[in-house]
Amino acid sequence: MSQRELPQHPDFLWTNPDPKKSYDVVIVGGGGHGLATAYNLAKHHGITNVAVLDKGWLAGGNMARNTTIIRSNYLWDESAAIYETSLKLWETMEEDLGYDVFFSQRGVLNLAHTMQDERDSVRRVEANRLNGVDAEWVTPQQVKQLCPIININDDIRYPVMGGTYQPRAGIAKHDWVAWAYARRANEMGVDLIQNCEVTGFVMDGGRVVGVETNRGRINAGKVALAAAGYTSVLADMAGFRVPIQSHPLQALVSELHEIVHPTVVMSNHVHVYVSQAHKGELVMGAGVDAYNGYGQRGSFHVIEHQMAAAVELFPIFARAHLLRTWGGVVDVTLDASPVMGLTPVDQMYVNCGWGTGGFKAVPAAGLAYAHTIANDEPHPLNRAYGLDRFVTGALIDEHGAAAVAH
Amino acid sequence: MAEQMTVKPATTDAAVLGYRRSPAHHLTEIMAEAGGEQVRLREVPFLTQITIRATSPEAVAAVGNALGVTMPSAVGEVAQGEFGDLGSDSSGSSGSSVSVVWLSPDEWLAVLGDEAETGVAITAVVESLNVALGQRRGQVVDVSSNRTTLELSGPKARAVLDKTIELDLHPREFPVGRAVSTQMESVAVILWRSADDTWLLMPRASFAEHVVGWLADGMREFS
Amino acid sequence: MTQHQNHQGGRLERGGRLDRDQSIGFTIDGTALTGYVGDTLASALVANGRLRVGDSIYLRRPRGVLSAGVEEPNGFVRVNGDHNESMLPATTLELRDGLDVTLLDGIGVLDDRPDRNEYDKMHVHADVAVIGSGPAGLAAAKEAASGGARVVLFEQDFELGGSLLSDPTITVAGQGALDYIARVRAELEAAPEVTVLTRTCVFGSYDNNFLVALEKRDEVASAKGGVSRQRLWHVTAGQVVLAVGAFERPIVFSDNDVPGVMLASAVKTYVERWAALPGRDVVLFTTNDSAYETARCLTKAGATVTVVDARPEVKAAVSAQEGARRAGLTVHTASAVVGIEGSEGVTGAFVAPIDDAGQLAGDAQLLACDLVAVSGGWTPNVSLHSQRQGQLAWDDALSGFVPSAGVKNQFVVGAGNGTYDTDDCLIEGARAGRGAAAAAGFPASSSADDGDAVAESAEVWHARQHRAAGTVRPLWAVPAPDGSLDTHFVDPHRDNTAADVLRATGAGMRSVEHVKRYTSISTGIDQGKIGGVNTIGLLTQLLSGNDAKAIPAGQPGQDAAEEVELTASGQPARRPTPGTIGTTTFRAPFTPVAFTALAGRGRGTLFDAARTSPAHSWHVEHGARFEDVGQWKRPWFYPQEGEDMDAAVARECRAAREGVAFMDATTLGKIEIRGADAPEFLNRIYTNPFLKLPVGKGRYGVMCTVSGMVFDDGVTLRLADDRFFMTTTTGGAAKVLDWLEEWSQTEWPELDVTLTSVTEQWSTVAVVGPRSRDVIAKLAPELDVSKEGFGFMEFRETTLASGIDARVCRITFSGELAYEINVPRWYGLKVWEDVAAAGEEFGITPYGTETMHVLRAEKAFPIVGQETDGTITPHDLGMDWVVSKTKEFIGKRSFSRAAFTEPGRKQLVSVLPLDHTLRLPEGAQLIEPDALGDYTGEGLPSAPIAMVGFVTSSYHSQALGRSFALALVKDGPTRVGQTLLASFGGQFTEVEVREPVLYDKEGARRDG
Amino acid sequence: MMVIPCPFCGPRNETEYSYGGQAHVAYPENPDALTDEEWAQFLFYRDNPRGSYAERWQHSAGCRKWFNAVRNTHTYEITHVYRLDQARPDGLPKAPLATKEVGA
Ligand SMILES: Cc1cc2nc3c(=O)[nH]c(=O)nc-3n(C[C@H](O)[C@H](O)[C@H](O)COP(=O)(O)OP(=O)(O)OC[C@H]3O[C@@H](n4cnc5c(N)ncnc54)[C@H](O)[C@@H]3O)c2cc1C
Ligand SMILES: NC(=O)c1ccc[n+]([C@@H]2O[C@H](COP(=O)([O-])OP(=O)(O)OC[C@H]3O[C@@H](n4cnc5c(N)ncnc54)[C@H](O)[C@@H]3O)[C@@H](O)[C@H]2O)c1
Ligand SMILES: Cc1cc2nc3c(=O)[nH]c(=O)nc-3n(C[C@H](O)[C@H](O)[C@H](O)COP(=O)(O)O)c2cc1C
Ligand SMILES: [Zn+2]
Repeated sequence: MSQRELPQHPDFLWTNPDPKKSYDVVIVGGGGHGLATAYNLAKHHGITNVAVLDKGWLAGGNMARNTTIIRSNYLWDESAAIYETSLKLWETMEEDLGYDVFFSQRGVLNLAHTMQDERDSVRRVEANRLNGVDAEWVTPQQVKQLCPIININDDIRYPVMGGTYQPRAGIAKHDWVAWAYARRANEMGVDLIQNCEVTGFVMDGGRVVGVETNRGRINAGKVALAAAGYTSVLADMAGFRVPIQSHPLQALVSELHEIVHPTVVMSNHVHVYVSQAHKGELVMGAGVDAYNGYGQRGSFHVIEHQMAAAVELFPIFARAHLLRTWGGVVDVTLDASPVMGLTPVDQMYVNCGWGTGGFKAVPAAGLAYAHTIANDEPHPLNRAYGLDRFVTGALIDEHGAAAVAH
Repeated sequence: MAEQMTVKPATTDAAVLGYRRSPAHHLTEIMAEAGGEQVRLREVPFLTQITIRATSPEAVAAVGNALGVTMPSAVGEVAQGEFGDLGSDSSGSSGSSVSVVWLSPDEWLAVLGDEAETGVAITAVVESLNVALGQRRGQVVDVSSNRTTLELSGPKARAVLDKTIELDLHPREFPVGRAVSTQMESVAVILWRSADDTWLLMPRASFAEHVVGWLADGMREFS
Repeated sequence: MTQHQNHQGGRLERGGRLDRDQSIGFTIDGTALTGYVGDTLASALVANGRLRVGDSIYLRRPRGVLSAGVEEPNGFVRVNGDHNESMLPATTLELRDGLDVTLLDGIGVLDDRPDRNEYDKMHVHADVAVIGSGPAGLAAAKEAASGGARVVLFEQDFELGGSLLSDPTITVAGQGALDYIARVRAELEAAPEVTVLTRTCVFGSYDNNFLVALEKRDEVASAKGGVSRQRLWHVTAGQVVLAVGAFERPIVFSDNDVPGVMLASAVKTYVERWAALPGRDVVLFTTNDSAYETARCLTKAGATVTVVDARPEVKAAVSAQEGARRAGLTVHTASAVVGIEGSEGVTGAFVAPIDDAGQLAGDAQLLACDLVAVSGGWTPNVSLHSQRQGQLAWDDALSGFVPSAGVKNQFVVGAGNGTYDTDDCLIEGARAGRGAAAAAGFPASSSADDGDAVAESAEVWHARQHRAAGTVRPLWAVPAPDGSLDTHFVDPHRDNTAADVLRATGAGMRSVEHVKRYTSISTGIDQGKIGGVNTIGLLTQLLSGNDAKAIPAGQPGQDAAEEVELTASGQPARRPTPGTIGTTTFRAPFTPVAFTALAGRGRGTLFDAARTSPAHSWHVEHGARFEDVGQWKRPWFYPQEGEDMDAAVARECRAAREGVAFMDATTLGKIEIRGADAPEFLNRIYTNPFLKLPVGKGRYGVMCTVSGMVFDDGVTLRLADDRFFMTTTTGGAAKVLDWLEEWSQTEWPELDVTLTSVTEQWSTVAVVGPRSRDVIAKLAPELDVSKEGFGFMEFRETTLASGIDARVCRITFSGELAYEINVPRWYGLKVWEDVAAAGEEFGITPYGTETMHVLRAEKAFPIVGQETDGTITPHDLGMDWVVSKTKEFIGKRSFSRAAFTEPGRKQLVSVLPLDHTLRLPEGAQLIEPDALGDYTGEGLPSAPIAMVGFVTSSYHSQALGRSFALALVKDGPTRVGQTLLASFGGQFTEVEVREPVLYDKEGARRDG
Repeated sequence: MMVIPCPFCGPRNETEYSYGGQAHVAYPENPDALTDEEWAQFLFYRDNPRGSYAERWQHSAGCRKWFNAVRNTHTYEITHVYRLDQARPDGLPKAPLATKEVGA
């Protein structure tokens, strides 16, 4: 399909009901994770008396704001397991959900600019391969072949020394993904309730039995948090804490251009990650702002800094124009890995901490989280991701692994 | 402090001083070429620089005394004085003007002339300050070699600085005589306005080239 | 030479802000045309009778210039040059001689040639920043400046005056508009503290009145090096006055995108400012009074005008309409343009009566015309206000979202505030200018001559605003006779129509944000300036009943949530208004900005500092290849004629192990520590004890994070009871200093300890090898270098033969006898050269980081960041000996957690490939020999293969005559002697696990 | 751009500072006396409110001093800065616990 044609969205997506008095499961947060969880509850566990509540417009949080990079080339076994499961689910998503989400397996390049980058990259590639994740180390010349617009010359401060490449990785259209899940979940009986902010929890002893919202109390057999950057605020209401901090993360796009960028390039060392979306806009992520922030906005110098790096690496971008910038609220853990599992409150579950990289996890997280909720016990994929790892110290630290986020 | 390693005597002979190589030495030509009528750049090498740390008012007063100044007490302030006659080797009449820059509530930078010119040996200043500080909390550290001093001057000097320095350099906010630590393109510098059109920048030695690079780049418009 | 056609058939004989003596040639799609200095590309096109621009992006419909400003959704061009500018609206391009453009169909083309122009940045601080130079902005700037405040006036156009340039005949503050502009300009230019920046668009507004603006300097720049083509301004303002005007809205009707449909205010601007007449037979379709000015100026210019006014009658401010009538215009009231004849250009307009509900009330008649000027009302330009979370409220009378609650230290004035009367703009601007100056501490001087009216109550002011605007009858979508909506363009750039909006609501979309994303309205270059409010208006017609209840809250301009009143039938009593829906979010940039302008000069060598040691010039002269370590450029190895890296490293290793070699270790971090509690401080920081370190000696230490992970290491010398000299890794210098400062300041302020970074005070040369003693003896004649006189981990202050004072330490990172000479950095080169000279007779060899790595790896000395990755404890490195069991230190508590006591941790060992020549790639994974199953390395395994560790460092050892590696392996020490498989690049090779130290295990070589 | 008023140097751009997260989290007196859970709380758990937050900043490009600030994490507005030896300003809202108990 050419850049000048986009398939249309389906004629009908979802209904907008008033909330019922009570649901078997109330999911707080209608981002990708909340929606995929609802879908999986219905599909795999037959639980359809489910409401997904969102305080704003559906999937208007980080789901609407991410740079859509999908890959599974994570270092640790636990990460590879969940992200690779996810990638496989991406490969069948359009069929499963009956919606063209523009999943494009155009490959992702993670560039190395120092010798330590190179070591970390090779280590990750080798681990990936043994974990069944397609990955390879590529030389600067191969980088150039994969992405001819990259400058691999020595005239930049940190020349490209090679990179890792995952051919099956890629991008998808974020909103369409959310809507695809929403539509199917809605079809199967899930209520999607927007403009419905959870303001408190109703407890019975140590157990949650409902939520208070700006649209009244809603009783719930189980409550599942899927509120990304807002999880702390909700957990606070429920009387426990989660080990995350919420930070602004910005992204930006250019106007539409004829396609010049065939793949996805990430360079952690100089803080660039960029792809060209199907319509032709360059989609770029900036760095995380250091401070905590729920403002959905960050500081402009972060963007300027990254532009310098972008134009160094991609001289062809010189006269592309910044068209729009925005920010999300990312839920960052100390080990750059998520938290998914049970909570100190009975029948309440948490899924958060995906930080700068949880879009790609949507399908698998939905699968595992639904399992966790339905069975009151983690799925094998998220067993390692419980809150207990912070007590035992068995972190899954993805920082050291060339620190590739997103 | 019986165990203290003894400091070398307060003399450094001229031949030895001749071995020094200033951090921006290799950039002399670049700096000269970048300059013109509107703005000029040069290195002021080998200034004696001593970091002074002190917390108690007594300690602060004592080090001030030793330097012959009242130590500045607020951001931007620089105290001026004369430090001298500390029995240098032959002439006995050595002395140097000293400026003390406020860096933090418990940190100052004392800046004196090049010991080769003033005859005031770095070690002598350090020693006298150490004596003044005594056992009190604080520290006296020779950092002469740690930074260098770049002087940007001329009617367009401020315009050049405005390209990289985020602070307000308007005379209302940054009058002559003010010095602060800040950054230039993420390199830490002490920025000191020594005259209307003259600014001193003190980056750490290995960053001198980067700072010169930015300044020279900013100067081209005016050369 | 190109022959430029000097037709300019649409150019009026008189008038316009043009320099008619300066005809300039330009080329569009290869056709040479002319215009004048003062034109924009768009005005020159209009003057040349060319309204038609490129086709639309998806539907490929012919399109024409719609506007005269930054909101243009159709007229995009590529500007050709030594680097083509991908995509710019013709309406914002100042015409210059030789301009060469290509029309685009809504999509840009990037140029892969390097852009050799320069782009720089400037920081400016203002007491008052005024954005926009229409009447409101000029009045504000003038008043603000009068008391001596530092004022910066920003205008994106190349001329000051804003809409006054399109109204040159009106009287402003008692003078002609153009004279007024000239007077204020002169006054501002004369004021010493005022900066006037034209061609400078403020595109971002951030916290604390931090503005970012882009100045286009190409038109003024000479060819001189160092003069940037564009400049990014970083503005910190005490007070901000937003005087940014308003945008006129198109009207959504069938075929409203045909070339020749143009905004009425744009038509006026082309005629008045540029003396360019876009059409001679004009149908002017309006919903409000403002377009009558266009009618007036068109008639004056000799065009015939038929007005189609949606309003049944015009109650207020009818003078313009009356005037128009008197001028002999036909005015159709209660009517609408319902369609267009023509596709490549307008040839006629279908006009039909409409009823109170906006439905067709009769047959359409065709009026022949060549231009349809439209005015659907005005939208205050609230982007910058809203970027700061400034609030908006829908104003029904003005039919627009207007700033309500303000932003701290900001004023919104003029049309941007919904104030549409010029005199009122002046008053509002002047007041804001004075208010801002006063707030900034520079009250305006007394005389205010721009009609600073007596204070008015808010209500009176509000009433004035509305009077000035006249009445507006919003028409969100004009029905077509055939009922279709699919050529009713809402967002022409994105090719979205009313039908698309209808589909979106039909699909269940209730939020304007969803509609935006379902359709892509407002996501183009104009970012909704053209279609945003019309979309919202349409939604008020499409969403009713229960739909309105499901509209999510929280959008800018959305009414505070109110209980929706229900009628008996359960339907909400009131129809939704645009305020029920709110706008999409306004984001920076207000207008697009080239990436390279944001990159600025921070590229190439200026991208990041390259730090070098004082001996750098020597390294370069001696052929060193360099490695980036953090920001440092460190010599990596020194190849000689004909040598590759392996050969060079082998030679350097041999020298260090068999003779003498030297390395520049200047980059190590260094910190001076003083205080009575310094020993206690270090004792808490390091995992090993430091209380009893004797003066004159050094000790290696490891520091951990609170969670027990190795964080840095290095040797610390005790200079005196209360003075220490700490060294850190090269990459760790800054973070270690920060770490120590943090603990000292925030946790242990009671400890008497003071820290000063002296990384750059000292230059360090490591002299290594069995013959190093001889070299040191020559260099430092006063020093007793004997084994007994100068023990391992001791240091001495001495005077070198050169007379330079030095601190010499006996430290080794290679296992060999070795010394480190520290001198003040400015002696660094001299001492380095002296070492080279002194060592010459012993064959001293310079070596770089690669050799250093080989030597230390043979001794299993870990490198933080290579053998560690933030998950490794000292125990994992086999360094239990460095972890005190008795004292408290940072991280200690973490070691007793389950994950640290259970087996299965990765620990440091060495691994030897059975093939002695094979150097494993660093990063290779290690697996059990039987873990492969049937996996051959082809493709990927079907199930995960368990890994037990990985290679951290791998080299060829000259000393061992074979390859070797260090690795972190699960329960490594218990596996010594086992064989594992190393996996890399689809290959597997057997390796033997060994204890980490492979060379001189007894440490016999350390003392020479 | 956040402009942060250093208690010692006055207002400077945020680019001159480094962020230190939640303020008033003391290193435990006696880490060994803590359970693993308590130690984990200290290591990994910090408040993360949307609204007023007492946090630490270091003026790293200036005086290098750490200090505390109260900032609204939603509006980014800084309402207080104070030295480490000064007490946290009174009257700051604690994050609400909206939990409701219903009768068993
Ligand atoms: C700029 C940016 C770039 C990114 N790039 C990538 C990338 O390239 N690849 C990748 O994999 N990931 C990326 N991410 C991360 C990814 O977007 C997130 O990890 C992921 O979207 C989070 O899950 P979610 O979709 O469920 O969260 P969200 O979409 O944020 O959903 C949470 C929802 O909870 C709702 N909510 C919050 N509080 C309440 C309440 N009290 N009551 C009711 N509802 C509530 C919110 O309104 C929101 O809709 C990026 C993120 C950002 C911000
Ligand atoms: N009758 C009506 O309904 C109506 C409607 C709108 C405007 N008007 C007339 O327009 C005038 C409004 O005066 P005004 O001063 O408020 O606005 P203006 O339109 O005259 O001036 C605004 C100026 O701001 C500039 N600008 C906008 N955004 C900018 C940015 N981000 N950076 C730099 N420059 C920017 C524009 O280029 C323009 O020159 C009055 O004369 C009024 O009568 C009338
Ligand atoms: C992958 C991706 C592509 C986008 N492309 C565009 C685009 O072409 N044009 C545009 O205006 N915005 C684009 N956006 C940004 C959205 O308009 C919007 O800024 C973002 O969803 C955040 O919402 P907010 O700005 O309304 O807060 C894109 C966003 C994403 C995540
Ligand atoms: Zn400070």
